Amino acid sequence: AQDAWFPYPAEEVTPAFSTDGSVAEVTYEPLAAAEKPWNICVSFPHMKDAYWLGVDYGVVAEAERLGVNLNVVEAGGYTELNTQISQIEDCVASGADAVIVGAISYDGLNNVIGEVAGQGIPVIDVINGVSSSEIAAKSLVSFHTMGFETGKYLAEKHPAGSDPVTVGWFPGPAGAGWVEAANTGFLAAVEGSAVTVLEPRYGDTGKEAQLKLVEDVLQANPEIKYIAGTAVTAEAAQGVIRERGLKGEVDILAFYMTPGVYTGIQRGFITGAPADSMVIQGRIAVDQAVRVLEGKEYFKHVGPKIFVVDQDNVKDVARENILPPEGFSPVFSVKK
Amino acid sequence: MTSAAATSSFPGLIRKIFVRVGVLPFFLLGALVVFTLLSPKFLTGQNLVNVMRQSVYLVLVSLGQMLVLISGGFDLSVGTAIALTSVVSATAMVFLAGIFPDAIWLVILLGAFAGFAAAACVGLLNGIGVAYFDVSPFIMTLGVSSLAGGAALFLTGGVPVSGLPFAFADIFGFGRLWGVPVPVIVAVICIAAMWIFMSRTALGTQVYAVGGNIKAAHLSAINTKRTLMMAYVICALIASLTGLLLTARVESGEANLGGTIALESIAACVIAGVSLRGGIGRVENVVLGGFFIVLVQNGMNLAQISSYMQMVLLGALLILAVIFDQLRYRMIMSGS
Amino acid sequence: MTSAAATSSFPGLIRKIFVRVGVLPFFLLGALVVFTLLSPKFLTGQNLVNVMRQSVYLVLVSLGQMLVLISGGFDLSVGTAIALTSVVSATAMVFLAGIFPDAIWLVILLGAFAGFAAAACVGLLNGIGVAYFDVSPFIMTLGVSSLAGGAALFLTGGVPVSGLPFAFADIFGFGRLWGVPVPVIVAVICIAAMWIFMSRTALGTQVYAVGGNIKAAHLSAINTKRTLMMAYVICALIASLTGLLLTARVESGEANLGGTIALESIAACVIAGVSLRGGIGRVENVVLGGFFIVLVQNGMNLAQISSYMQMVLLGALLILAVIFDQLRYRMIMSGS
Amino acid sequence: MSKLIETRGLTKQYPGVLALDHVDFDLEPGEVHVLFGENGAGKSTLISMLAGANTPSEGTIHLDGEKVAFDSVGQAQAKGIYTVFQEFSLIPTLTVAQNIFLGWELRRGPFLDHRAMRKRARGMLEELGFDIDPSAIVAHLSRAQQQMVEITKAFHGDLKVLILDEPTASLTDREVDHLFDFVASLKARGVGIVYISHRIQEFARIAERVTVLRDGAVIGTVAMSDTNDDALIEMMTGRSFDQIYPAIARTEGEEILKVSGLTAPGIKAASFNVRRGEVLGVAGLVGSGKSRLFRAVMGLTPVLSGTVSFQGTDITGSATRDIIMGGMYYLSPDRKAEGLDLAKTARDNLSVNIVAGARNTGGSPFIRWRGVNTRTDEISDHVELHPGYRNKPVSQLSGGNQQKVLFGKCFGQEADLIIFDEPTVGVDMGTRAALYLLIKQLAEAGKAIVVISSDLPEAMNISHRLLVLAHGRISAELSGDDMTEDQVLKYFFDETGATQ
Ligand SMILES: Nc1ncnc2c1ncn2[C@@H]1O[C@H](COP(=O)(O)OP(=O)(O)OP(=O)(O)O)[C@@H](O)[C@H]1O
Ligand SMILES: Nc1ncnc2c1ncn2[C@@H]1O[C@H](COP(=O)(O)OP(=O)(O)OP(=O)(O)O)[C@@H](O)[C@H]1O
Ligand SMILES: [Mg+2]
Ligand SMILES: [Mg+2]
Repeated sequence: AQDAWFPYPAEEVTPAFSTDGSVAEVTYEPLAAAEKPWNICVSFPHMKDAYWLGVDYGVVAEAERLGVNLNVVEAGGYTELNTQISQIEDCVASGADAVIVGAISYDGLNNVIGEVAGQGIPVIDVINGVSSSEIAAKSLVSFHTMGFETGKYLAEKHPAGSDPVTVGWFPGPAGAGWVEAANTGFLAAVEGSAVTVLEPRYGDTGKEAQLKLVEDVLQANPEIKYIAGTAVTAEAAQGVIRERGLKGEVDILAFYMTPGVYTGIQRGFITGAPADSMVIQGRIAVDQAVRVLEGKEYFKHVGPKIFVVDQDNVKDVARENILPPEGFSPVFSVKK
Repeated sequence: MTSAAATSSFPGLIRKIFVRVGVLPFFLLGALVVFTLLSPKFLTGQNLVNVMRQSVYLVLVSLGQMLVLISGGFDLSVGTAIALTSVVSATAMVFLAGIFPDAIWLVILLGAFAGFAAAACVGLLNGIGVAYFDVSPFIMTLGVSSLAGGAALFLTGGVPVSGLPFAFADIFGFGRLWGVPVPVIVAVICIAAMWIFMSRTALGTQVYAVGGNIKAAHLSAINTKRTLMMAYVICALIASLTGLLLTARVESGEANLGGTIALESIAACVIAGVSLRGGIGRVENVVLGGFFIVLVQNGMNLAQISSYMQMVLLGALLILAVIFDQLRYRMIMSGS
Repeated sequence: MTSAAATSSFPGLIRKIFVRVGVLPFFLLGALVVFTLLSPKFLTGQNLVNVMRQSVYLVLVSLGQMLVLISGGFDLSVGTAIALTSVVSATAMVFLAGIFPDAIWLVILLGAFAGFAAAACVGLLNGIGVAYFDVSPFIMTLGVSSLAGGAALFLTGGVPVSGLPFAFADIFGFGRLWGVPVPVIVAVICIAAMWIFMSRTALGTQVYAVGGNIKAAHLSAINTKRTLMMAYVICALIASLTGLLLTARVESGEANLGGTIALESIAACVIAGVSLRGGIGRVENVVLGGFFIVLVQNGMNLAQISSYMQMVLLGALLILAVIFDQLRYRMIMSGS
Repeated sequence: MSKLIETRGLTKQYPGVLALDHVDFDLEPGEVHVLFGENGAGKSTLISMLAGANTPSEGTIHLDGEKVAFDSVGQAQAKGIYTVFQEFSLIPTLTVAQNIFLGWELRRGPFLDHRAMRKRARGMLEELGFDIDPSAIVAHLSRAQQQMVEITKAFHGDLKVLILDEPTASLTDREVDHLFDFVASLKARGVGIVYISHRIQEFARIAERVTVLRDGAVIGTVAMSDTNDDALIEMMTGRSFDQIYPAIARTEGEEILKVSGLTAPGIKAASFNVRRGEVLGVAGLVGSGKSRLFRAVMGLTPVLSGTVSFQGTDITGSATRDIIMGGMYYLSPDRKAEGLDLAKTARDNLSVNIVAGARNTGGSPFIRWRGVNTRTDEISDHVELHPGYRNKPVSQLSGGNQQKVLFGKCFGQEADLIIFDEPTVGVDMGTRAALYLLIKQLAEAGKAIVVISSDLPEAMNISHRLLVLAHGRISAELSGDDMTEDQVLKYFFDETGATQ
């Protein structure tokens, strides 16, 4: 059952690679197996949290299913753009047939992607998105959309006219592309509703950093009704809320999904979070890579359908599609 | 060297106090006033308790850092010691909780020991390298921190270790004794112990001596190697204790706790007048130093100062603090 | 003190070489052999050029860092100087390109100058603080780096600056001259200049003298303040140059370039035998040191070593390198 | 078995240097046994092994007839052997009291008893006649004062053997007298004392026996009663000296330095002048302000009032660097703290003044090292620094040789007025004679020379005029026939300064 993730509800963007293209509902069907064991290289910003672990699980599982070789490298953090470039170059040097990139920077990789693509090596853009036009395919849902979905969830609960609510907003580390995207998305969604958002509190996605931010914001604005932000923020906030006996008065939202958030929702501490099925994004990316290499036709720009997980539907969602399985520890290479 | 001009402007009394107790008290006072004006929420009992609790972690680590700095060294691996403690103790507790589900206290105790043991190894490594192989403390602790950090990530694959005994988090994370948060109590005890150690025991004096001039200390029949060892091990153990408190605080074992605390703790020490050349430093000032940094961060958060601006201000403050400290030093030298 | 036992095992010749040139060449050789065995792709012309280009950035920054270290200081703000240069020059170029769309070279030149100017300010701040206010270099550069980092984020609001002139990226990022990557050429020139400066000019000698014993230098009619100033400014300018090359490489102005390069560059210097106490260090060794670190990273990527393992190995290597350097030092002392 | 300490074939091999060559040495209870020899002869090396600070390459040490092998100072102290080290064993960042009790702190219960330690420390300092505040930070003391602390530190109850390595190098007669009284009382208690000094005139006062070292080997051991200075010097150097103080011809040149009413930290209303072609001596007790007076002149400490004019131009309160470039050079008394870069070679240290010393950097921006090296060699020859030492890290040179390097630095700068502050601290007879000759040459070549010295004979014998300081003011300016020992001493203790 573990492998039967497809068919999976997805959304295709046309024209491909456009930021404001039209979105069409599709169902994604991957190949049964690869023709030959291609060497695929995957570059991640880092492998320090459950989110990228999920993507890792996705690419690894799919590689095993399709029967291709996989090598995963990670740059060590969102400040390591230069390292990521070097690692991608090293991937190519070590003979990769295709490269899957979870980009640290939206523009910063265009150059190296151009170089790699120039050598006839397809580059697949996963999760974070890049502005380069020379990539072969995108498997992602924009964090803009994630932020937007989160905001929409609130806006629908508190439409214009209903009594106003204040939201503490913690988008994540300043300067990271995905953070800015989610930030704009979220703010756009609550625009015009009864929701007022406080000054965004940027901060490292380390738990103690987020913890401090949450505490201070609660201190400064006791009137807060919601805490929305990164998954780490949500995980950290649970304790504070419980400590201060605010459970029920202050609700928590995350704009992406992690195991911590998932259990938080199950235990009723966290109201909800949109699931971008990062596992599936990873799987699709690998499948796309193989299709490109084998000249089969494929969706150029596609991503799993986003849906918000909350108390009501948490029991019916297939966990292995939106999160890494319990006890999965990162795999850096798959050899056939 | 000294500039009588620069000093004569102060009215005598202020100046006396300034020369005696240093610049930090003034800065603290200033910070209190400014932030009280900027945010009504700042000077509330609740928030001050809040700041106290937040500052515990930096203050504790700074105490250990101070010890190493005074011994003429440097410890960049405190952050890693925290992370390692967190994952090791958490893993141990979760594992043990499975075996003795009803001996919670035993579980917590053993888990804590596991964490201390792991951190002690880090300290021992540092100590051996610095004391017996004369490796530059900078490179030694940097290397060890990269080494141990890798190990910590191995253990967890970046996924937080959740499912700790509730009692642990409830008591050491959020618990209170006579209305005082438990972490604060722990910190106070450590501070007192450290103060006695540094100023009332021969071992403490030896640390100062080794840092002041290691050759002379050797000629004065001091076991310099053992003293250095001790400094690094104690530092690691204090960091480990901090790691436990943080783990309880965030209710999970995290491999990326304490990311920036190494630099922060050194900063706290230096603005508190600890010399990076070794031999000079006082416990009470270091406590103030750590507290000051956290207080300012908290105040700026409450005053809704944008995160970017906060970086700028914090940087400027650090520099100012040290510049004033220099002026003070010159006053003392010029014998006023 | 010295352990004849530890040394007698080496055959005489090797030992002589070891004592003369130090441990790095051996480590490089070892790395080459090991990685060649581990990965057939490693010892290919393409990959070596690849490594060269990748190492340029660390090597350059290390040169500047060396200057400051020799002067008895410390520069933690090189990373920020890089980031600041990147956003300032990028912003300037984009802006100017709008005004003089067809004077691309002018645009690039002015943009570069803007970047240099910004970095120069960082260097001046550091220099003034250290030289004229006797602020500890550690805290001064740490403060400045936080300050300038905030400013850089301000400028861009965290969003990368894109739309640079193509010529800029094409030439300085990925261009080649006589088959040699332009960045490499730039680096070679800098290295040569630095070598001459340190070993053939009075200013260079003054830097050594100030780092060796600043009071003695003062009594030898050396303008210690000016010398320190110079060291920090030059360091910042070299970092700035690196920032430009990186900006060209990533084709956009990024506020979080060079996150960890400060520590890395210090590490490169220390394993190259630069003393953190000041006064000692050689250009040629520092170049080897930087190159070595990058080479190992590249080799490990090609050998597909899991990135957690990489952290562990790199840490161990750093320590080993310095331990061997100590053994060497003792051999010299024991007169062999 | 009446021998307290006995060494057999003690040998120490350093890289390229045989510092000690099969030395047989013995010490009897209640005697003062002097080690005498040129700089680098191996005196400190020998005692460092008795003290446990250093381990022999060959040979054995016997204490009360039983063989001992110390691998730490602690072990030696446990056997009652305490040492006053030539290069000091003080922690600059700690207080005097903390330094004195380092390693044997007084406790009340489990905790340190700081008050008691300060009290005891004050007692010990007074007993030795050193007036130093026990709670002062050592780094703020002058070298002489640090010397006193180092001495005090060595006096423990269980003292059995006391080793003194050049304890009087920067002390004045007053402190020396106190020290010798104390040494006498120790002798009476049967303590054995190894004494190292270059001040030969001291030996007759305290020593029973003298062992002369040359190039690490024992030349001979003689009883003080049946030898004399000349004989000892001849043993030490292999040649004989008639007179180590040269007669310096006095050519009254024009006034080059004029100081009037100078008041500065520790200095009250000092007025004097220096002329080309003359040597001005400056004498005074420790702490009398000898150094501080000229530190103020050099702009190292602020001038509170008064004027300093050099070669006609007023340089009051201008930057040290400009003063040096103007042609005045100050030779620091403290070679470790502000004299030398110990990690570098002697050559590097000398080059700094030639290359970087701004005066010589005119013209091409590039250094021609060949030229610089020949210059450093010339200077090294001048100061008789053995070629073997020139490319060694200064930290590996013997104390006296380090002093020679320091002395050499002033030849890098082309100075017109050179201020030597304690120029011959720890320098052996032969070398001192050579250094005095250099001073003679400089003076007779029309340069102006100031010699600050705690060594009264030196101050009197090589100077044409002598300033005597007491309590930070100039208590007398003597010249010609008034420059007699008791005259000077009278003004040493001149109390007028103290009374206001
Ligand atoms: N750590 C060392 N490494 C190498 N050589 C050394 C070291 N210490 C001393 N030496 C050498 O050993 C020899 C003896 O030095 P030592 O200090 O014993 O001379 P000394 O008799 O004390 O001279 P001085 O009267 O100047 O103090 C000298 O040649 C010196 O250069
Ligand atoms: N290099 C120095 N640094 C700091 N203080 C100094 C220095 N030299 C002298 N002093 C101060 O001067 C006092 C005694 O030294 P000073 O030079 O004033 O008189 P002096 O007669 O030269 O005594 P000494 O023989 O100790 O040099 C000491 O108390 C010390 O505080
Ligand atoms: Mg000696
Ligand atoms: Mg003096």
